Amino acid sequence: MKNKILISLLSLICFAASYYFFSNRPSQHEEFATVSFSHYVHTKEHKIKCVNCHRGAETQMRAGIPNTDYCSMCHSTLINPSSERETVIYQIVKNNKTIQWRTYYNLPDYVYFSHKRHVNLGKLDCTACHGDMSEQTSPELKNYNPIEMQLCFNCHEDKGITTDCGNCHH
Amino acid sequence: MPKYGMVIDLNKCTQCEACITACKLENNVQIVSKENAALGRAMFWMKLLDSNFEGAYPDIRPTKIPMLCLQCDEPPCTKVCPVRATYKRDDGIVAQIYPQCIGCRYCMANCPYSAKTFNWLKDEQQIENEKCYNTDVSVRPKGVVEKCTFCIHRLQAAREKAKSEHRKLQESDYIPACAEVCAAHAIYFGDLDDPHSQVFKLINDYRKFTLQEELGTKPKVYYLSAKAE
Amino acid sequence: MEINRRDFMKLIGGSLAGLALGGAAGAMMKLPKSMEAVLYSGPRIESWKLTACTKCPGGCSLKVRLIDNFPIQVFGNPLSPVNEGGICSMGLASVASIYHPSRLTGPVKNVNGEFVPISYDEAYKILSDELKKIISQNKHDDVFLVTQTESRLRAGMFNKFSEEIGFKNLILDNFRTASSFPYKNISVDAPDFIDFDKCDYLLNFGSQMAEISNNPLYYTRKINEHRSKGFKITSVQPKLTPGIAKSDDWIPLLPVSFKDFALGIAYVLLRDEKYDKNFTGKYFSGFNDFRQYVLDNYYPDKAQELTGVPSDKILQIGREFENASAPAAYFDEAVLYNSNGTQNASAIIALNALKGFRGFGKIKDNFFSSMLGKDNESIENISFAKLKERLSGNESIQALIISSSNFVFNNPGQEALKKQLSSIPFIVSFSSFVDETSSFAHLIIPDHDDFEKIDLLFDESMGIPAITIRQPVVSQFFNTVDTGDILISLMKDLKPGIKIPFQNYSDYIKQAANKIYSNREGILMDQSKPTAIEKGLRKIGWNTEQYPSFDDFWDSLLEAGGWWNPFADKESYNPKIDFKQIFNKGSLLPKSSLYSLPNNNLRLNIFRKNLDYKGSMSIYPVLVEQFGSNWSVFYELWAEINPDTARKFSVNNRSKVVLRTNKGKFTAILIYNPAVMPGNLDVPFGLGHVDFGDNCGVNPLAYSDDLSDKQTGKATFSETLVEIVSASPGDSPSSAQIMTNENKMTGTESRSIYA
Amino acid sequence: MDNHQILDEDEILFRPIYQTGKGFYVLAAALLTVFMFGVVMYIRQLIFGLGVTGMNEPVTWGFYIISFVFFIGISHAGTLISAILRLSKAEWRRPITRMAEVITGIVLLIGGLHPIIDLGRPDRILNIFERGRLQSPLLWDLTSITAYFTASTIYLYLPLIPDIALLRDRGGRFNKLYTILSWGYEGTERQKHVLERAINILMIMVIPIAISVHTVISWIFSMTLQPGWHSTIFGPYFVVGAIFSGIAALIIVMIAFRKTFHFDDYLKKIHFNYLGTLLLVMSLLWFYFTFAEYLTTFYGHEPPEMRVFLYKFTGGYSPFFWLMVFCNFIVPVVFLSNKKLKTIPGILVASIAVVIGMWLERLIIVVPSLANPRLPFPTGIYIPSLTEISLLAAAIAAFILGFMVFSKLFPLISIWEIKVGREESVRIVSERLNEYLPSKGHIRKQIV
Amino acid sequence: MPGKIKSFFGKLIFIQIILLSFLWMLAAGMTLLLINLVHVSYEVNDHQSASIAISILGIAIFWVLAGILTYVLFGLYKGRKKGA
Repeated sequence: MKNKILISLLSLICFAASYYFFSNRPSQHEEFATVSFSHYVHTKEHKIKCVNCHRGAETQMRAGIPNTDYCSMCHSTLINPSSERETVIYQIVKNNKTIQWRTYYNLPDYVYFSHKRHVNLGKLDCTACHGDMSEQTSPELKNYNPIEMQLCFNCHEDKGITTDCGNCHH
Repeated sequence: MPKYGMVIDLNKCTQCEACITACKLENNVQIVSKENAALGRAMFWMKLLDSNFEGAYPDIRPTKIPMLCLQCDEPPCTKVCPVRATYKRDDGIVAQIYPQCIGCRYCMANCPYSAKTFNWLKDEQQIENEKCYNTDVSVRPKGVVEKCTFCIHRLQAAREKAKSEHRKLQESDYIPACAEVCAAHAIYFGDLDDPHSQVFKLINDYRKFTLQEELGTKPKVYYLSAKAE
Repeated sequence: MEINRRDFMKLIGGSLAGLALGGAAGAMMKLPKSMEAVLYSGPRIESWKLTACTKCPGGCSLKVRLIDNFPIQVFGNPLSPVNEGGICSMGLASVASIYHPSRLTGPVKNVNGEFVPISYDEAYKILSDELKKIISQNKHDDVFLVTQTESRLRAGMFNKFSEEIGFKNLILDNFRTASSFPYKNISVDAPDFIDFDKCDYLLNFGSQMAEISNNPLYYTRKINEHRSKGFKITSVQPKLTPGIAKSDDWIPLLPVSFKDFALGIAYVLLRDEKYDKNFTGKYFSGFNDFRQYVLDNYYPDKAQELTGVPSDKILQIGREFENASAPAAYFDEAVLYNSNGTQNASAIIALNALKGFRGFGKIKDNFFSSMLGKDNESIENISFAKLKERLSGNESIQALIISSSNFVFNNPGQEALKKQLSSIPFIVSFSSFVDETSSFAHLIIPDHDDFEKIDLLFDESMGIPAITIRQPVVSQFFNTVDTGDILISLMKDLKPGIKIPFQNYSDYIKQAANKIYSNREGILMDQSKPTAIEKGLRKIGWNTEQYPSFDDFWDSLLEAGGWWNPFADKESYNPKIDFKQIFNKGSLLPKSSLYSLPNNNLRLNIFRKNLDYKGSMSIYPVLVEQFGSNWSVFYELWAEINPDTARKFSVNNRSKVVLRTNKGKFTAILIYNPAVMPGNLDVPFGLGHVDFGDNCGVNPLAYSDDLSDKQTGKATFSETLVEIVSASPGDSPSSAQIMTNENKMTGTESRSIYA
Repeated sequence: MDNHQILDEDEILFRPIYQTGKGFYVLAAALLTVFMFGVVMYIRQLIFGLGVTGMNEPVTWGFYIISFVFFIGISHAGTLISAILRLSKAEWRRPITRMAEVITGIVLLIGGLHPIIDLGRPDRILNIFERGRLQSPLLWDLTSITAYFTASTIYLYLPLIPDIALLRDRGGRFNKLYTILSWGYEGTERQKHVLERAINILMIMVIPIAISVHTVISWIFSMTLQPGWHSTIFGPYFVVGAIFSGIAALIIVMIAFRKTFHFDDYLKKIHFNYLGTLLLVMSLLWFYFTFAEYLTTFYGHEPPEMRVFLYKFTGGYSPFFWLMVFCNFIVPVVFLSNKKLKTIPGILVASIAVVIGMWLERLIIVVPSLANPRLPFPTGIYIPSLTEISLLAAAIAAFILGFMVFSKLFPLISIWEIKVGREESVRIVSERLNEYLPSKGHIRKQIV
Repeated sequence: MPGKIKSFFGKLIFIQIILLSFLWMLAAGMTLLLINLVHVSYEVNDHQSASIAISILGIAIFWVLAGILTYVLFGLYKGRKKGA
């Protein structure tokens, strides 16, 4: 009797544990960025707006991450050869390699989240969910500002927006 | 609040089964392996009700009915769900929340139309289709119940579109995949409460009937059919 | 109960194997790494593109949904007059083929049974050298080309090629030409379309208009329209397919005796003197002989004896036909699926002649033929008959050039065909897959996927010229080459100094489009149907679209997805017909062998489901799964049988039966279907691919006798005899008995649902 | 075992606790392997999903739900029976009650686990606590089964206290455990009184709970619209079936222990006779309910109902159905209504037949209704997989194991009740009789 | 053997209280669960009456059960031989 309960409990626990473990990890397609990207330099020093690079944010479901072709707009020429970061990206642009960006924010696919809806129609500020990335000088190793369902709920309830499950989960 | 419903004109339907394919592809419904299909685990959100026949040979006609979740107004399935994974929305759509479902399959047992399907095994989707998943719909994990939701993700998109164009949601904005692809234009979709909508007119048609009216589930999917004299 | 424990244990193993296989397939599907990355973690930017479907000649206009420039979904274009937003299963599924794991990613060469990848240049060199050799030996007649006609421009390109080089034998493996063949056969040009505006009675001989025809979606709508106007449709068909079920009258009849039925109807017209006298007077030479012949041989009782259709039914149909003001007796290649196919066609043509073809029409000054340069309908159309004949005869065939045709799969007598093919010294195929036919090829230069090609599709069947343009919605994935370009460069190489007015295939298409531009009529498919007023204005010559140059016309054509001319005029169709010519081929003696069935034998009637169009379904898993879904039969062949017949053979519903024909044994799941002709065993065509796709089920054509129409070489679908060797128990009678009073259970017994 | 030289008159009841034969270990090992195999199969199911079972569409419920209903049914053996017997002051109950109650305890645990095994996503079980719906019969079950389990455990524990005290006083192994559990019971008047009172309250309370439990389980089915399930008499029908199978199980257990531990002196023929009669009555009652259930269906002749009906009577499931009738009705009646056959082996045969029959009944209730959907989809097929079968085996093994463990810790027959019975019941009963028998003098008066 | 008990006594009562508290925890837990569920049903207003009815029943049963056991155990505790 005892060991039955024990084992069934144990297996359950293991299962749940592994489930949560994996569900919080980014999927195997993302790897570490080959360039150590600095949000600080881009947003603070060069005054580039978030949506300039994350173009989808206002018009699409996903904000999206620009790829080599987009970087090439600025980095096609090497302005400051001394900066090794810049040389790295310059090399990448020149050889037209694709950058394997590491995405922090992986919503599970059963969550419907449209950036357009929130940024464009809802007039939300990026920092509301993503925190202030502009201070980041090098890529984080984990979600800068972990997003839980509660986060959505708080905002939705405050603003009196529907909290119907079916609207976000399909 | 609208009350979405569907009308299928069986006199027009040529049973070309395009709606079935469209549904499967639109919603990333699993394509099960041969072995599972043989066990009766094929997954169809929309299917043709197996043949009944009418009249005597050679004046016999098959009466096949395209069946999807009838989105009952008195859904039996939602009554029994222990975790609120399935429930009726204010707009009448019976939603199914996959991350919430614990897979007890009680709702399936209580669905008189056997409209629900269950993910029995690990995802065995074919590679060809994996590459062209519909990105708006999640691929259900194993062990959860799933069903037709009137392409609820399309409603979401339509609302977004309407909002960004600063106008109200129009009838033409939101239409499920099956209705969109129907070549015979036999599937009508719209707001049953809106007296101007086409479906409203059609459900007052004398040819109207619903499946198993006697159960009092009040399906929101109506059928039109009459002898063609 | 069909499943036993062993099957069940297989499930577990099978599912594991399935998973493993999935992985393997992933390895085979080698998208470039960058593409993969985008596919899985791209910004998901959505975009829509318009293109056209090449799965059938109808040319539906498609809306393709792309995410990060990967096509993921296909829908119908609501503005297109062809499909008006509708789309068929095949079209919906078609997007998957571009990602198919077993798709060829580049030219391959057959090195003793193994296909080894080679560079395009090498492949091209092999091809051109072979052809050069043949030409130098002056064996033009020993080269056969097989191609499709969904895209008639493509066929036209082949036609041009074969003419320039001097190859005589071009086979068009498609029923569009086959159905016009009988007309050509009696040197009459075929009608363009059924004039649904005039036509008030449609007598349909064996054509699954709404399912398998040269414009299914158009016909689907028109049939509903026609019936809603209160006009009748009578279908003469061996099988009550869902599409046929829409018609008011169904005459179950085997293609073999279509002719007799048609002439039986003709008899009624002639006797009632209700035929179009001035037409017959003007255009029907030898009419009196015909009249005499029919009156002598086809009085209703005789017709009943020949066809098995009760004479009063024949009279009824005859009366309906003769009293209609503009009846149309329609047929397509389906009537050719038997050994006296052309006779059927001729008889039906004659029947139409009696009413002066009033139901039909032709497009006035139709410039499609001019687009093709030379009308490819008038290619001296070689049929499979000739190829088979040549193959079976000891005359040698030097080379076989196959483009998008899998004729080994969709022809009977496959063993023989395969044996003979393997004897041909050089076969080149342009197929994207190693299918039943191309597996015999020595060289495969894969063509683009449909979504990477450019093409122009048009079809007269609507009565108004409509052109949809197939444009590449995605840059080509792999090292594939458009067949058209290959042909052009071949022409240049094989015939030095030849003058070709175009550089490559897209150029060729542009020139065709130029014809539209130059005739300056019609509108683009980016606007809704013109109103009556607009039409009126047009008639006066008021025209909105004025394009400064062809190029911006071309651009707007590309983004509109097509062009059509709602203002085109029709003209009535009065061909000259000669009795001698009609019936000169073959004897007229009716063959009614099929009605004396040897006992414990059944007729193997092979029918085609709308999902499957010439057996190319198997690369689309979703279709393969769906194929038998409404009988709840999955990945397996089923055989429909009339319950009464079944009881005679004492076989139960849903039992697994072993069937035997002269060609061998195969198994199927038996399904009770009261709408099947007694004595028939209806089996679907489409499953049973062995070389590619998910190989499951059985291809019944592999087991049918190799009879075919002597002139078209079209396969016989209904003259094979089959017998049931053994049967598993299947459903217990009680549940079968329950199944019979099912319609009580749908809760709809109160009203009759007569779809 | 040096420290209990004074041999108790009921020494034989203590023996199983102190003496363990070789057979015990062999059996335990065998059962453990079966059990572990089941566990492995379950873990496999967790990995591959419910596809490894034989369930499909439309037969979405299979062995798991069947065993769930079955085991919960068995659980009625205990508490209900012992409560009823206690209530009716049946003196012959004394050696029986304990085993009955133990059955309940163990079987409830096993049965209660089955719905979790049946879940497609056991990892999400917590959703029930977060956003459960009390309107769902499944939650009614959760509540009532927990309640029943608590109640019956207490109801098992309270009468156990005096025995534990005895064990404690004997010393020996587990003494600490006994000391804790005996809760300082020393058999003083006050303690006796308190115990009596608590037991009396409980036995009143347990009966409605027990009945509610199985009614609720029947409602899982009868609340749906499925033909063959949507029936009003399902509640009582299930309860009767439960008690029926319960008694059978009890008899089997009693006979088993009588054989192994030589309790012949305590479990006499008479006990089996009484229980046998009870079983016979229940069998008749069960038949009555079955008859009523199916007659109404047949007479109503509603097509969907009839499809199920015929599927059971003549269709795919007819063999099981008729076997069920044979096991549940014919065998018991034949063996129990006939003096010659109503021997202990005879009763054993009958009980085993009944247990099998009742399992079949659950099968007959669950599967055919699902296999024949209302709409004319083809009839479903259900063939249990190795997983399901091995899990059923594991459940049974667990049941036996549980008993073996218990027999090593506590006496299987309530010793103090026996003692009390020996000392007092004769007097009590005679007093009771005198209460309601007319006195002699009374009669004489009338004559005069 | 009173001596044994005495030696044990300190620990004993402690452990016994713990045992008892388990049951109370169960009762409390059930109560909390049911109340929570009722609360949720109010949130999404979904047949509150039903939930309440059921929860009342459930809660009552568990408290009574806990009560009984407590009564017994303390009864026994009180009823021990005085002399020991």
